[in-house]
Amino acid sequence: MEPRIVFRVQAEPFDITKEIDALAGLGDDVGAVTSFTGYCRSEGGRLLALELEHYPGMAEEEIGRVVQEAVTRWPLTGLTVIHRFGMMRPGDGIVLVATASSHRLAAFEAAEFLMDYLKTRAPFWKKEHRADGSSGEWVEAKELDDQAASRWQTSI
Amino acid sequence: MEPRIVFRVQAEPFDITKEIDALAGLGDDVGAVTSFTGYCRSEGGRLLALELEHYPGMAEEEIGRVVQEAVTRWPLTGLTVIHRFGMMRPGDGIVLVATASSHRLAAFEAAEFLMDYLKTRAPFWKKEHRADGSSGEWVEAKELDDQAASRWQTSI
Amino acid sequence: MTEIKLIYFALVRERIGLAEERLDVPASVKTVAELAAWLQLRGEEYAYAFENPAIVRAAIDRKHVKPDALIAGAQEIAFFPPMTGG
Amino acid sequence: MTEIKLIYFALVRERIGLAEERLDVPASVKTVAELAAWLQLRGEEYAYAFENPAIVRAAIDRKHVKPDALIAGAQEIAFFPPMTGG
Repeated sequence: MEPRIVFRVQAEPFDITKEIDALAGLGDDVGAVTSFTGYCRSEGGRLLALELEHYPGMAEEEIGRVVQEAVTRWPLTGLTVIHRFGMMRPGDGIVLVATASSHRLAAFEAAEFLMDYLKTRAPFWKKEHRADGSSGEWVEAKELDDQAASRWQTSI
Repeated sequence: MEPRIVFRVQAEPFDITKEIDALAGLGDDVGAVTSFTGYCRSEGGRLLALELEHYPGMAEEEIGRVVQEAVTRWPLTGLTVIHRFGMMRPGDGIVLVATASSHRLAAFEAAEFLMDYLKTRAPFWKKEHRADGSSGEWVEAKELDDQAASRWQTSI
Repeated sequence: MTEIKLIYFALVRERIGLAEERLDVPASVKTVAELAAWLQLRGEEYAYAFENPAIVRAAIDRKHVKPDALIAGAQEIAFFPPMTGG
Repeated sequence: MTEIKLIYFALVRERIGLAEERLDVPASVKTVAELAAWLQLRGEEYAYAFENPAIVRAAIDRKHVKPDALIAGAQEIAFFPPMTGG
């Protein structure tokens, strides 16, 4: 059976429960569902908000490519990726990745792979809005993220 | 700040949303929350139910040891483990592990570690109740699970 | 002789036909493996439960132990198959 | 000369002061790296946006490319800093 694939780029908040339930409800042979939610942080009160800019069109296409790679590599029953753009306050969910599989290791690995690749390949950029009112800096890419992504050998 | 640690062994179903929300609400510096839910499968219609037997007392203590090891090894803001016992129907959640951290890799790794160790160390045993009415067999431990657990070097 | 509380789970419990019992264990029985061997002599059901030592695990006072663990001072010793939770 | 649609994001967009533009690019400009070098000559704001080539990435027709990628046939070329989504 073909895996159920859902991926969206949106301004609206997402509902984690709804997405997990949709995956868990895919049939009696879903043994494992993982979810990962990335939240906006205040960085110890330093930030009022993070503004997410994205490349419309490419963001969807690139996430689509990463998602296809994931279902090719792991035996997944279903997979959901939602990435938001716009203004995020501390505590707001920015990105959601959820996976369903008969196998726990496949569900975990696919979710980690998706997050590593979203971080380094999906065309989104975060700008800080600081609590002290100073003009925001763009968040710098972390070398750690590149290292995390390089764990997976891919052609994409 | 000390991480918020919750672990329970119970017959009652758990509410994934409630547990994720509790972790996400731990403060503005939670950057990542992961969840893993293990479900009862029908094995392609072969099973009516799985009955989970456990060692009361030791189950809680052993999960407590694994949880302590996790918070020692990873910078977690919070962590929740719920393992059920009793009769499970296909689609029922059996185990829930959720982790919160500032760091995505810590959240993922801790959740995987917890699941690997619960599988091989928590005193629970699954008995099959088959759709054909035949007397159930005990589920056999998988060598794959031992291999997964052996990825982590621990003294517990 | 020392009285020890023994607890059995899952397939081990089913084969022995008991969930728990208190037994006087001779002082010559020093390790978990020796205790299992001694139990096997108690009857067919015990012999069956312990026939494949590779699939019997043990805990002393609610902690996992290896077959060579000493049982001296134990309050409660449990025997069970490899765990299949999670 | 070929007309190409150029799109800029995040810090690159802010430094150039434009979200997108259409430019006639000379035929001698063959790769993404050459295009970036050519853009740098257009003025201070471009020179500033591309001053550190290590932090400028590119996509041709919505696919990531390396600096040595050929731009022939491209409809849309984007320049942006390393991604920080997720």
